[in-house]
Amino acid sequence: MSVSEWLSALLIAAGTGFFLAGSAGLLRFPDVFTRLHALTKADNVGLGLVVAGVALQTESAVTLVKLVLIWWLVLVSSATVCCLIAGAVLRHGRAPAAEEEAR
Amino acid sequence: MIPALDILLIVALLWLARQALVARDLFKGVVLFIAFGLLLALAWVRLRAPDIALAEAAIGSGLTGALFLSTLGRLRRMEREAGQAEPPPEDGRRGGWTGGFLTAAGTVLVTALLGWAVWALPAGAPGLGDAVQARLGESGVSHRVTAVLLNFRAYDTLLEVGVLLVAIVAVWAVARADFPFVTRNAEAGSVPPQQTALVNLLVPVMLVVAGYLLWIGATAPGGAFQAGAVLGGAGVLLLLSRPHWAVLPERRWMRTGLAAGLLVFLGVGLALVIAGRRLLEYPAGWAGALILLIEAAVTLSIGLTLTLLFLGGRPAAGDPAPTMTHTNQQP
Amino acid sequence: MTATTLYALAGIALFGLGLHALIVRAHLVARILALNVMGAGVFMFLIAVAARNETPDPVPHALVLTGIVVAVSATALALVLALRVQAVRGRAGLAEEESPDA
Amino acid sequence: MSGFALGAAVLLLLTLVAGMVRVVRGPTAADRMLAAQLFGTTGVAVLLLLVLAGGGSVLLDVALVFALLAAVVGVAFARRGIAAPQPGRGGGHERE
Repeated sequence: MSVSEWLSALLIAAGTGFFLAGSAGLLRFPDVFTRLHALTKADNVGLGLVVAGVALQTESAVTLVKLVLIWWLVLVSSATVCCLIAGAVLRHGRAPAAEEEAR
Repeated sequence: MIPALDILLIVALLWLARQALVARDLFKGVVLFIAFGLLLALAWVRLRAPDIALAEAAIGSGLTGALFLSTLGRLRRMEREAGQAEPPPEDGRRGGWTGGFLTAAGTVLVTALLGWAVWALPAGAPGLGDAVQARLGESGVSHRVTAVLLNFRAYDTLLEVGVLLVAIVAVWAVARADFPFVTRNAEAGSVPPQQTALVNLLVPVMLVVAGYLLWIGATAPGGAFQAGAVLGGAGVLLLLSRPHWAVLPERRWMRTGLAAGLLVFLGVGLALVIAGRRLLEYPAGWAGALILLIEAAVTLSIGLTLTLLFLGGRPAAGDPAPTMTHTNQQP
Repeated sequence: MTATTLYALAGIALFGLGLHALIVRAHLVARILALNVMGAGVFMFLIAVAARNETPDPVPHALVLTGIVVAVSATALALVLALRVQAVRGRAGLAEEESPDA
Repeated sequence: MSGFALGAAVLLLLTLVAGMVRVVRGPTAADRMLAAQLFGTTGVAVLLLLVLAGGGSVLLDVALVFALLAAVVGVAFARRGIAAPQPGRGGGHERE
């Protein structure tokens, strides 16, 4: 394997690690808001690392542009959607960490 | 040896489907179904069907999910307005124990028979792939699925575009839109600013992507259906957020847009008949251009149809840009 | 057994799961969900069979592609009808299934 | 490289399966939807890895559509899923 392949493998492994951490947080954290926190790490950093790893292996400029576009889109929309969901949950009167009683 | 990825995918799909279908809480069922659609798109990728994966990514999890979510939201609101604190309990054991057993046994029997039929399928059936490949050069496009859709079996697709029109007509006949993108008078101004920003940003990208998919459909996976689905997604975002720059087109333009796909498709077909050819038998050299023309119109119609299906009813008469009139359900 | 056979069988299984839910669930939205799962099963069967050749058969692909778009339209119509039933009857279920235990 | 990418894709799919537990367990609708959002991102990552594993660059388009439509579902959920307002309880910005 060449240097760039090693590097890209490293990046992808790191990205996968962030996804693992995100899922772990999703499972282990106590309420919506903390879970949101875990989730956005996977979205932003994890996917970013995977994108970087894949980008290292590509020669075509079009692919590169698409990769960056995908990452940017996920970044923007996941951040906004998470914000919207948190806002909607708050608006409906659920305080953070106070929903143990729900079910 | 079956790759681990496929086994994992299939197990996850079946489990998700099961969980989605047995969930008493319908919201839970719908979210599980959305996740199911996401994985289904991955399954299409594994089955080397990128065209389907594109459509599924847009529709299966995206638009269908949004439709279900919005319907459930409206159902809950109607239940609350009717003074039902809790959704009425759903009886799951209709017919009692024996009925449940018979149903389960019957379903298992049918499934087993079908499964056996699949198992016994003759191996190496050639399918129509070779036939398509043989005439691909004459079709006007170089992507096989598009060639089948808009040339070899174009009459099929023509009728399917017609079905979409029938669907929207039926929806308009059943319900008047309660303008669900404005859930309440009081809520009219309550679109959070970050949502507006997101929509202002995403919708232009979606328009570009739709155009790209439409164009690339001639040579690679993509085409009118995928592009129309993405367009529909953009429309749904607009309905949910109503940025100041977006208004529903006037009724007559809306109707023209809805029918455009079918009209152009039929028009091309009839023009060819008048010119002495068979229905949708494109002349050599013209096929590519005619297919692109039809696809462009069909993309527009599908996008508009999906958007207005999400709206869930006929926009009120004489009210091209819907105001906040609150007509929940007509009596 | 190849991966495509497994996918085809999974398609049949999805159809079965959907069919069962279609019969036992009373809520109309749940039934529409069940119909969608059944449809997904049929699509999966078709695509899996198409994938048995080394270059996939494009005809089922075209069929399923239009099928997906038609399915979402039918779903939208069905959901609007379910809302109508809810508005008229106060619950999104069918008339003959009113009593909890028949 | 393609073997490694495939392995990573399997791993990602496993995290997805683990995340399903959250969808089933909830407890609130928002929890489920968040998990589904994570599925969308994970799906995008899996698709990118499959590109590396030789799936062809068309998968990038699929990933692009994934990313776009995940936002539609997310917004639909935030607006309709939990935000279906109760009568007499107006909306209004949650922040201001």
